[in-house]
Order: sequence, then structure tokens, then C-alpha cells
Amino acid sequence: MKVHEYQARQMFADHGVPVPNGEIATTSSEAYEIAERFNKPVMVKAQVLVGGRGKAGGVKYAENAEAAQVLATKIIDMDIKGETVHKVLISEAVDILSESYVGIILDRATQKPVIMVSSAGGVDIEEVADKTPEKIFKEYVDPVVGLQAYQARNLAYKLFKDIGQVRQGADILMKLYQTFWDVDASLVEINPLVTVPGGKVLAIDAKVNIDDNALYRQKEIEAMRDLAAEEPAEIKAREADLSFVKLDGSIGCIVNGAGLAMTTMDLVKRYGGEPANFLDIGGSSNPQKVVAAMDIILSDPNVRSILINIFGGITRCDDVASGIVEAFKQLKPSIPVVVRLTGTNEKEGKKILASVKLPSADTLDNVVKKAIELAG
Amino acid sequence: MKVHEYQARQMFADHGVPVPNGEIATTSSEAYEIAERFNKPVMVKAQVLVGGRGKAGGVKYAENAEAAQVLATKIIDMDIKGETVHKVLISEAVDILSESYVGIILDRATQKPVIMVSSAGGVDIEEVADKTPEKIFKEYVDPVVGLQAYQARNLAYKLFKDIGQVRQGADILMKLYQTFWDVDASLVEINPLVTVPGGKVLAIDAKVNIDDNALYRQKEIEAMRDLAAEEPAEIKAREADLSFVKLDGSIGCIVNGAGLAMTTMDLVKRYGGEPANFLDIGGSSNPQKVVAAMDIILSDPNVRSILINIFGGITRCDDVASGIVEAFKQLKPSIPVVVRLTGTNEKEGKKILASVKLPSADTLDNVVKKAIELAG
Amino acid sequence: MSIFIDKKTKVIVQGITGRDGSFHAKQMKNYGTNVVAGVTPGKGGSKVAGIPVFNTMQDAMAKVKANTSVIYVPPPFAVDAIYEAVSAGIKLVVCVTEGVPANDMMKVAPFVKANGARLIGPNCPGLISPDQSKVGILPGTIVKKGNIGVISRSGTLTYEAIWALTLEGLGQTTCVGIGGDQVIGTNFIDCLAAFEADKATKGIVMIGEIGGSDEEEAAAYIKKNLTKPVVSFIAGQAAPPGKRMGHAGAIVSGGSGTAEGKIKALNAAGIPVAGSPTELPALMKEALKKAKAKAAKKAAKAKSKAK
Amino acid sequence: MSIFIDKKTKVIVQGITGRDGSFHAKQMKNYGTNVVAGVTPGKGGSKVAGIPVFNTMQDAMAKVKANTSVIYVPPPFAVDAIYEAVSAGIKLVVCVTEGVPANDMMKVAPFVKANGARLIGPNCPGLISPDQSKVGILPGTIVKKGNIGVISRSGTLTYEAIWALTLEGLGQTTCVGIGGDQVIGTNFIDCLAAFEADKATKGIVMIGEIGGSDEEEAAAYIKKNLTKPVVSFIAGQAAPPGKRMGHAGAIVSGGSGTAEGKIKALNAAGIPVAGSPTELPALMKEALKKAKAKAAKKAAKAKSKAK
Repeated sequence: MKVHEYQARQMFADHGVPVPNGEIATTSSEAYEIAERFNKPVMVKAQVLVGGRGKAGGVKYAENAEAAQVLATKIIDMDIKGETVHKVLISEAVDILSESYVGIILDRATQKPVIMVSSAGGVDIEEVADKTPEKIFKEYVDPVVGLQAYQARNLAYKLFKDIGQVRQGADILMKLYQTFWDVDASLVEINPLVTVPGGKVLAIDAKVNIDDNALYRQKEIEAMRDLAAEEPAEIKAREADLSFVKLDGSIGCIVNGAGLAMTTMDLVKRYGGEPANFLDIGGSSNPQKVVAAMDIILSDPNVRSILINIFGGITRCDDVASGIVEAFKQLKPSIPVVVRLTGTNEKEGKKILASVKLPSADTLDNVVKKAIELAG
Repeated sequence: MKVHEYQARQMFADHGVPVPNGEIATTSSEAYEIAERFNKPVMVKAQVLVGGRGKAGGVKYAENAEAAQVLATKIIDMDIKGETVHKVLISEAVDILSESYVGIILDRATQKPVIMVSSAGGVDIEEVADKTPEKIFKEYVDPVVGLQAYQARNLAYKLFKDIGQVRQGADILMKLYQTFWDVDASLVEINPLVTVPGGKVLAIDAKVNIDDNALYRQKEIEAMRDLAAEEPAEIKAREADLSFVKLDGSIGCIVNGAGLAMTTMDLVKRYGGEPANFLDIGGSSNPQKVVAAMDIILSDPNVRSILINIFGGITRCDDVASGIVEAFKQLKPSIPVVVRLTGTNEKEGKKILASVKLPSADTLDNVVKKAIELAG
Repeated sequence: MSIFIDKKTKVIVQGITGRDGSFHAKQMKNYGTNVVAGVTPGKGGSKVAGIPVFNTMQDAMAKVKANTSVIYVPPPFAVDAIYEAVSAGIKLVVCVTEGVPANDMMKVAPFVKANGARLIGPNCPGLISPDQSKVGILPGTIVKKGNIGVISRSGTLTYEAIWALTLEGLGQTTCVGIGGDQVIGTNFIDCLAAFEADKATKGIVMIGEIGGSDEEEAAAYIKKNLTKPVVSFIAGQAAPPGKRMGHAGAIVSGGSGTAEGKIKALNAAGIPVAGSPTELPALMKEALKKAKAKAAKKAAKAKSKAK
Repeated sequence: MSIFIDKKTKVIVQGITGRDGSFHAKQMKNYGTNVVAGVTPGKGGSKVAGIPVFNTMQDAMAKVKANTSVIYVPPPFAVDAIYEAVSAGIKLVVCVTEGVPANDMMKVAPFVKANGARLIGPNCPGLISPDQSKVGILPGTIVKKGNIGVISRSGTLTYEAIWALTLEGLGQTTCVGIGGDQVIGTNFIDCLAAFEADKATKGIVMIGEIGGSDEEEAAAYIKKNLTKPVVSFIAGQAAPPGKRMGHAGAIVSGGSGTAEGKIKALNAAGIPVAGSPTELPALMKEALKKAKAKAAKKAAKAKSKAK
């Protein structure tokens, strides 16, 4: 789950990472008030979950409160890569002497958190990693003992020459790692970490992604979810406990299992169609999930046929079949639906399904081809 | 460092371990007020750092506030094994259905924390360990990953039959372990952990010892130190950064190094004397420490001679010699002092010492014998 | 022969009284797996499908001598169940549970290794050695005894692949679902090494998906260390970047972890990659034929040399 | 020969710019120890007694190839220094620092082992192999090259024992101070095993003290595994129970860890215990004589058998 910059910077601040003063505004007059209270030049920063807001004009410098108001007026309600700006962060502007990059992610190869720093900050770090990997320094953290102070120092020496700044940098890294761990992050990032006149080191941007699997114990963070920034269909899917990703094609897909759902999409493409979505009804699925899945897909006007591909294991074909029958009752789909059922309780499932008289297919490839054919 | 029961139970409560209501009283009228406010029978419990207060009459049941006042009057200022009672804990009395023992210590053999429980609670656990060790159950905790819930359950099943109580017990063990770790304890103990009518599990006693080495980062706990419960000489020694333990003999000992200090005491006994103290001036000793050491020992009226035994290593003999000379100037001891100096900067030390013309000895055994001889 | 589980496998089911635990305990037992006990705190003394239930692994292990456990408990308790199993002396822990936080996995995975045990999963369908033992949720109906090893990050996609093999007469030694999470106990390379060492296995099917670089590392490992033919399938070619496709581990981020990159790496290591799981049997047959021809050539050469 | 350190030992001093660090860096260098670098954060680029100082162990190890480090940093930073040393590839870490919290030690000690390194200490005087290398604070003036191994939980008491040996002509292979804390990296048994394996060592002096059961366990180990004679001394017979005698580990609690118990265990294992450290040389000479006689008898027997 992604959180907004202002939420991430609050997590940083709670752990003692120094950030400039900042407050959130939802209207331009609020922006004015905040900037006036700060009585300093400020940055007006669009709060969106998509990347690249700076290039899109969502981050601007305001000399005074009047300017902040004007800019906030422009930025609020702006569309950035399909996401509407509802909030802006009004943050004290600082004189930047240097910019570094600091990030922590889970490194899958070593199965450890890795901290990455680069003195080439403020820019696209993936570009740095790609073109000048020697400018990125890493420390792998033993997850059972946590980040050690020496590791933070090792990295801080790569960013700063001044020993005072090295100490500040190392301290920030220790606190950032604690944030990463405490909030169950899959990524925390400061880009840029800056130095200002007087020598202070500050985080002037904040990015945090949370491990979805840990949300059950991060209730406060889960409550931060910005539904306004999401596809309505995705919200609905999550509420129904379905894994769903919206795409632009015309073949709706309902599959059990993430790998098989991806494969089904791949085959739709392979046989000349375009998938309308990724949708995994999960393991021990109850009939209601199938109804919800059908409902979500039917609400997409691009969809011209639906394929249901079930290989029963922990999922039982009869459960799914009951769901399909129920969905037909409730939703009365006007587009063709093709079903493939195999595996656990296949016979029972097919028996149940007989009542709705659907076209069916017996193999993975055939159900995909049939759905494309039916979409016309 | 030991803390009082009321302080330990606060640490427990802060970590969510259930304890009965309780407040501290320093006068009998305070005891009355608290008991009246509770409006229930209470226990009046002497707050002392020594063990065995129950047998000494320091823990009593009071039916009402009047009784509590009477008992508090008796217990406050009582002497328990040489320690004067200054405070009593007024704690709500509970009906006890069963008593268990729960303790966590550092197990030196495995270098891990070990949790011990026994359904034979409320009594001297060392006696249980000695006579019926099969009644004590243990779980060793991997210190890097911490106590796991299954371990707490394993132990809780040894104490309780009822699943609800097992769950409470396991939860208490998890929280107790967290306390142990968070406060840098060398021991935490609940004796007894009780069940009451209605099925609730409660800690009605609390014992916590803190690892002295961790006090630098446990400032709040260090501030709990009860100077009134300590020997004035031990307080003075700690302030001077000396390791000191008061004993009852007549030979004062000033030694560098704990092992050598113990050995010196052992030899005093072996050669027919009685050591007045254990005193280690530590490693990189400065002359002022020697002055403080001499001052502390001279304040003990039992001391009839002082032996100074220094084997220089990290300690330099010249530093110690300067300290001795300074101590003679400042304190003008009227009892004999015998010195043995050897090791690092021995020559320089002996040169400095020549000015005070002390009897000296060249070996460990001889300096001890000489001190005994001089004590007369 | 087989890897990880066989006739000697004795299983304890952790979370046996839950919906999934009880269903699959029965399924395993029916398949012939030696399920010796179940564990659910508070349910000790009861039975599920004739299998005795204990409160703790400690109690269970005091009564039965199991070497394997399979976990069906909800995510907040799954990691504790892994610690409990390993501490009780279990040597193979299969964690079916989906939704375990990565932070917890990063801590428990090294603990399992340090204690000389093996973890499979979490978020995995488990494993099956046809006609010997089944631990997890893989359907017993789709497998067939034979000489192909199957490894997969996925669940139902694995069934699809196994079923395709079975239909084409390619039976299996063992099928292992290693799980779709970012941090897992046993990876492709661990399984590849085990299959390479297993005499009965003649060929290996490896099913990967987008996210991470496990397939790339496996490709390098295969090229360097394997004598047996490997064929592969990679799911997620149509997946958009930056979106988690169901599995916690299935996400293309910053241009890395793409299906294209993985397929390229596999092909570069000489490993054929199927366009659909249903093509795997044909690829495998061809690979086996080639390997046989190569072996025959080698044998002939050795023979001629011997002369 | 020797154990743990010898002519090939190359030392980095962690905390070299402090009072103790700089003093003992010089002392070690003067003794002939190969001190190749020092580390103090923020002091990189300077020198102490001609020894180059670096900001981090990483920087130091990039320039010099050390195998050993010795730590003189204050207690709040000592554990970090251990992690830093081990992670930088150091194989022997000697932690002189006194006052390290037990909780931290319980975590770092297994980390050191898991990384294939050895920790000596904390709260220890270090070790010395006469005429080869000295790492820590043991005075070089009291030792003499020879064939006795010395192990001790103490500091100055060890000097006393070594000095007594030296005065009586009993030189040493290596003297190791293992430290007086409750949680230490290397214990008696580790050292006993190393001395048993060291050809040059003919006899071992083991100096224990009250607290814990290390001496009891060592006694059992000696009885079972050692062929070389061991003599011992135990400090703290006059110590009252329940009081910490300086060392964090030196405390008799609940009737366990007494000097009496330890002496009894040692005697039961056939190990003579001295009444004063100054009696150790005589005990050792007698033990060596007995061992020699035993060996001669054995050799004679073997010879007669051979006939």
C-alpha cells in the first residue's frame, strides 16, 4: 500500500528523522493561512500516489503566502497521470546545498533489508543505478539484529565529508531503518536528503510503501488509505477480498490463483485478445466472491466477454459453480461467459453449472480462445 | 541493581501485566487514605530490598482502612534484616485460588534468557528447585528473535488447565519477557502469579533486578535507586566509581582488579585474618580513586590495618602511588598501611612511594601476612 | 525416489481444526500420507478424521515422532507455528498460509536454517511425491508417478502444468510449490540441487513468474551445475509494471523482474521456455530425447575410448 | 606454537585515539605485535604512534589485511564495534571494554559465531603468546615463552598467576583472559580444546572464580577430553552470597556458583586446586612430572607389547 508524502513524513518525524515544518491544505485559502503562519517561502507540493509529480507541475516554490495561494489554486484538482490532486503539502522551503538519495527496500536475493545511498540525489535514482551504479552504496542489514551503527556510519561517510554531517546522516539512517521496520514498510525513501546553510541535514521528501501482508497489524496506517486515488473497481475488489488489477482490454478474467490468473492473461494476449483485468478469487473461495468478481467485471464497459478459469485445489469447483449460478441470477449478464472447471469436486461443479447452460471449455488454451471468439 | 516491589510492579503494569490496584504510603495516615479509597480489604507490604520480609512480619492483611493504618504504623520504621522500612505498598487484597511461580533470568550456561514456571508458587522457589526440580518447567529464549508465543503457551499449559487461563498466562509471559528485555533486567519474577474467583490471572508480587552494566541507558530506573536501603560506604564507593562490598572483618583491602581483590580477601582468611571489604579500584585508575578508597575504608571503625595490593597492567603503579601519597596527606591514617606494587611502571611507583615510608611487601602472600600482623 | 518427502514422511498438521486444516488433513490422509497428529491450542484431546489433536507441538512430539509439519493457521499466527515446529524438532515445515508479513519471514527464515530444518513457503501449495506422500494442498488426482521434477512459485498454475504432464504420460518424482512471497524458505536453486541429486528424476519443469530475480539466478545455476534437462514457463508477460499481481512477490518494479528478462536469461542458459503451460510436456519430451542422445553419444565415446 | 594469536596476527585497534586505546596500541607495538591500523570515527587520516587511523573498519580493511581486532571503545559503542569488526571480515575480536549490557552480548555473541569468527571478552585483559604477539592489556613484562597455557576469567589475578609461573621458570604458550562477564564469546572449554590441540602446550592453568557453572562444566570436559594436566585456582571463597564482586559474572546466587562447589567439582575431576596463586607453579610442576611418568610408563608398555 502506498501512502502520501505528508503521511510518510509524519512517520519519519515520529521516529525523529528531521523534516522541515509542513502542514496539509485541501483548499487554497488553507494554503495561504499555513504559509502566512510559517512566514517564510514555502513549497507547495501535490499529494498524489503516482510518481513524476514534479515534472507534471505538481511541486512549486512560493515566495510568500499570496504566491502559495495562487499555486495551491492551480495544483488542487490538477490531474497528474490520471490521479486528481485533493491535497497539497505546504512545507517550509530551505536553501539546498547538496542533495543525496537514501532508500531502504527488501532485497529479495539476500532476503534482507538493503539500505542504498547515493550522493547523486534529487534525481531519478533508477537512472543513477542504471548508468552509474558505482555512485550507489549499499549496506545489507541482518534482519534479526537490525541495522548497526557502524553500517549507518559507513554509508554516511559516502554522503558527507563533514564529521558533524556524517553523525547526523548516520543518525537519520538509524531512525529511517527503525521506521522501515516499525511500519512494516516494503520501501522507505528520502529523495532528496539535503544539507542546508549551517550544516543541518534534512529530509525534504518522504516516500513509504507498506507491506500489504502486514496491514492487519498496522491499523492506523491502513486507515490512511486514500480511496480517492484508487480505481473504484479496485476498492470494491479489495472489500470483497479479491486480488484485482484493472487493465484496458475487453476480455474479463476470473481465475483462482495468482499464477494461473497471470497465465490466463498472458494467453489472452497470445491468442490475439486483450485482457480487461487480473482477477484472482483466491484459495478457499466462497460463492459470494464469484458474484462480487462478476459484478466488478460487468461494471467495466470495455468488457465484451468473460472467461472463468478454475483449477480446483483448495478451491472447490462446486463452490465456484454455485457462485456462477448465483451471479447469473443476481446480475443477469448480457455478455457471453465461458467457463472452465477442473480439479477438486469438478463433477459436482459441472452438475451445478448445467442449470445455467454456459459455453464451456476443457483446457486452459481452449477457454481463452473461446472467450476471444465470443468477444467478437 | 535491585528495585522495590512497587517500582517493579509499575514496570509490569507499563507492559500490560495485570496487577491489583496498589499505591505507596510513607505514613500510616496515607495508608489509611489509600485503603479507604480502595474501599476493600488490602495488603500492607513493607518495601525493602532484602528478601524474606513476609517471614519477618512485613506483609499483612487488613480488613479495612483502620486495620491498614494500624498495620502500617507497625511496619513503617520496622527493621527487616538490617534494612529500615520507609514505605509500604497498599495493594487490594484478592481471593487466591491458586499460586504459581514465574521467573526470567539470564542462563549463563546457554547464554540465553530462560523462563521458569512452577505451579508450586508462593513459596521459596529455590527450595522447589532443590527438592522437586520436576515441578519447574523451563523455556530457553533465542535472544535474537525473542520469546515466541508458542513457548509462552507451552509454559502456560504447565500452570493452568482452563484454556482461558492458559491464554492469560501466555499473554502475561510474553509481556513479562518484554519487560525483562526493555528494562535490561537480570531477573524478573512473579511469585506468586495467582488465579482469583472469576478466572482472572494476576501478578500479586513483583521482583526486578537490573543489569548494572545497562544502567547508563536506563536513566529512569537508575533514578529509582533507594540510597536509604544501602550502606553509606557503598554509596560513596559507587560515586567514586569503585567496586566495593562491605564485610565485617578488620583488614581493609584496596586492590586493582576484581579477581585479584577476591583472591586477596581469600588469602586474608587463609592466613588467619578477616577482610573488612572487597574493593576494586578498577582499570585505568586515577590517583583520586585511591584517595576515595582509603577514605571509605578508614571510615569503618572495625578496620585495624589496610593492605594495598596492585598488579599494574592497564593500571599504572605510579598513578596508584601518587594516590597513596595524596591520601596520606589528606587523610593522615592512624592505622598501619602496607603496600605491594608490581607491574606497569613499578619502579616509578616505588620511587613516589618512598616519600611516605610505608612498610611494603613484594608478593601477594607476604602483603596479606604483613597486613594481618600489623592489625595485631 | 523423490525429494523432501517420501514414504517415511510423518506429518503433524498445525491448525488442524480450522476449515482448511481439517479438509486437507483428510485429503492428505486419504492420499496415503502418514498424518500422525494435529495441533490446535485449546483443542488438545480431540480428534479430526481419527487424527489425534494436541495443544502444542511439544505435546504432540512427545507422543508421536514426526519429521514434517504443515501449517494452515491464519497469518498472524503462522510465523509462531514455524518457530514452534522447528523448536520441537521438525525438519521439514511446509507453510501453506498466505499473507505473512515479510519482516517476520526475514527473521524466521534464518532461524529455520540455523536449526538445520527446511521451510517450504509460505503462501505455497506444498509438495507431493506421487504414490508416496502429499503435504499441503496439491490435488492428489492430477499427479502420476514418474521421473519429472516440478518446481513452481505458483499454486493453481502448478496444477495446470502437472496435469498437462500427466495427460501426456510424463509422471512426476516430486512436485514442489515454493510459494509466491518475497521471502521464502526454499527457492528454485535449493530444489534444482535436490532434483539433480535425486536419481529417479530425469527432467525438471521450473515454473516462474514476474518479480525478483530468482529465475535469473536459477538459470545461471542450471547452466553451471545441472546435468538434467530443464524446461520452463514464466507467468506474467501481460502484467503491467508497478502492480502486485496477487502474489506478494509478483511485481515488476523499476524495469526489473519482467517476464521478458527472465525468459531471455533462461534461453541464454539453454533452457526452453513454453508459451503456454500446455506446451511444457512437448518441450520436456524433446529435452529428454536430446539428453538421452547426448548420454548415448557420451557412453559410446567412453566405450570407444575404453577399447 | 600457541593458540588464537601468533606471529601471523595482524591487529586493528578499535578506539585507538582514546586514552586506553592509544596507550595500549603503543604497548602492543613495542611488544612486537603487528598493529596494522586503528579505527576511530572522525579521526580518519591521523596517526597514533605511527599507526594509520581510519574512520571505519571498512576503510581500514580496504587498505590493510588484518585478521584480528582489539576493542577499547566505551561500553555504549563496544557492541557496535564487535559487529563492525566481524562484518569487515575480522576473525578474532578481543573486547577489552568493561560494562557491556548482557542483553547486547546475548545478541552479538551468536552473530560472531554464525559468521565464523571468535570473540574474546568482553571485560577481559586479552591474550598474549610470549615472543609472538600480545593483543589487549596483559603486561608483556611478566610473561615468558614456554609450554604452559593459561586461561582465566580475571585480569590482574591472571597477571599474578603468570608472574608466579614465570618466576618459577614455567613459561607460557598463550595466556588468555576470557573475561568476567556473564555472557562471553569464548569460554574455558573453547580454550581447553585449543590448548589440547596445541602441540607446544604441555600443561594448563585454569583460573576461575565464583558465579555461574563454567568451572564445573570445564571440569567435566577436562575429565572426558583432556590428556594434558590441568591445575586450577578459584577466587572468591571469602565472598558473601548475593553480592556482585566487581565482575558482572562474579556473584553467588541461590547457593549456586560458590567457590566450594567449583573446587569440589575440580577435585572430583582430578584437578589440583591451589590455595594461593603463588602455589600454582609447584602444583603444575608436580602435575607435569606425573604426566611425564605416565607417558613413560605407557611408552614402556607399548614397547614391551611391541616385543
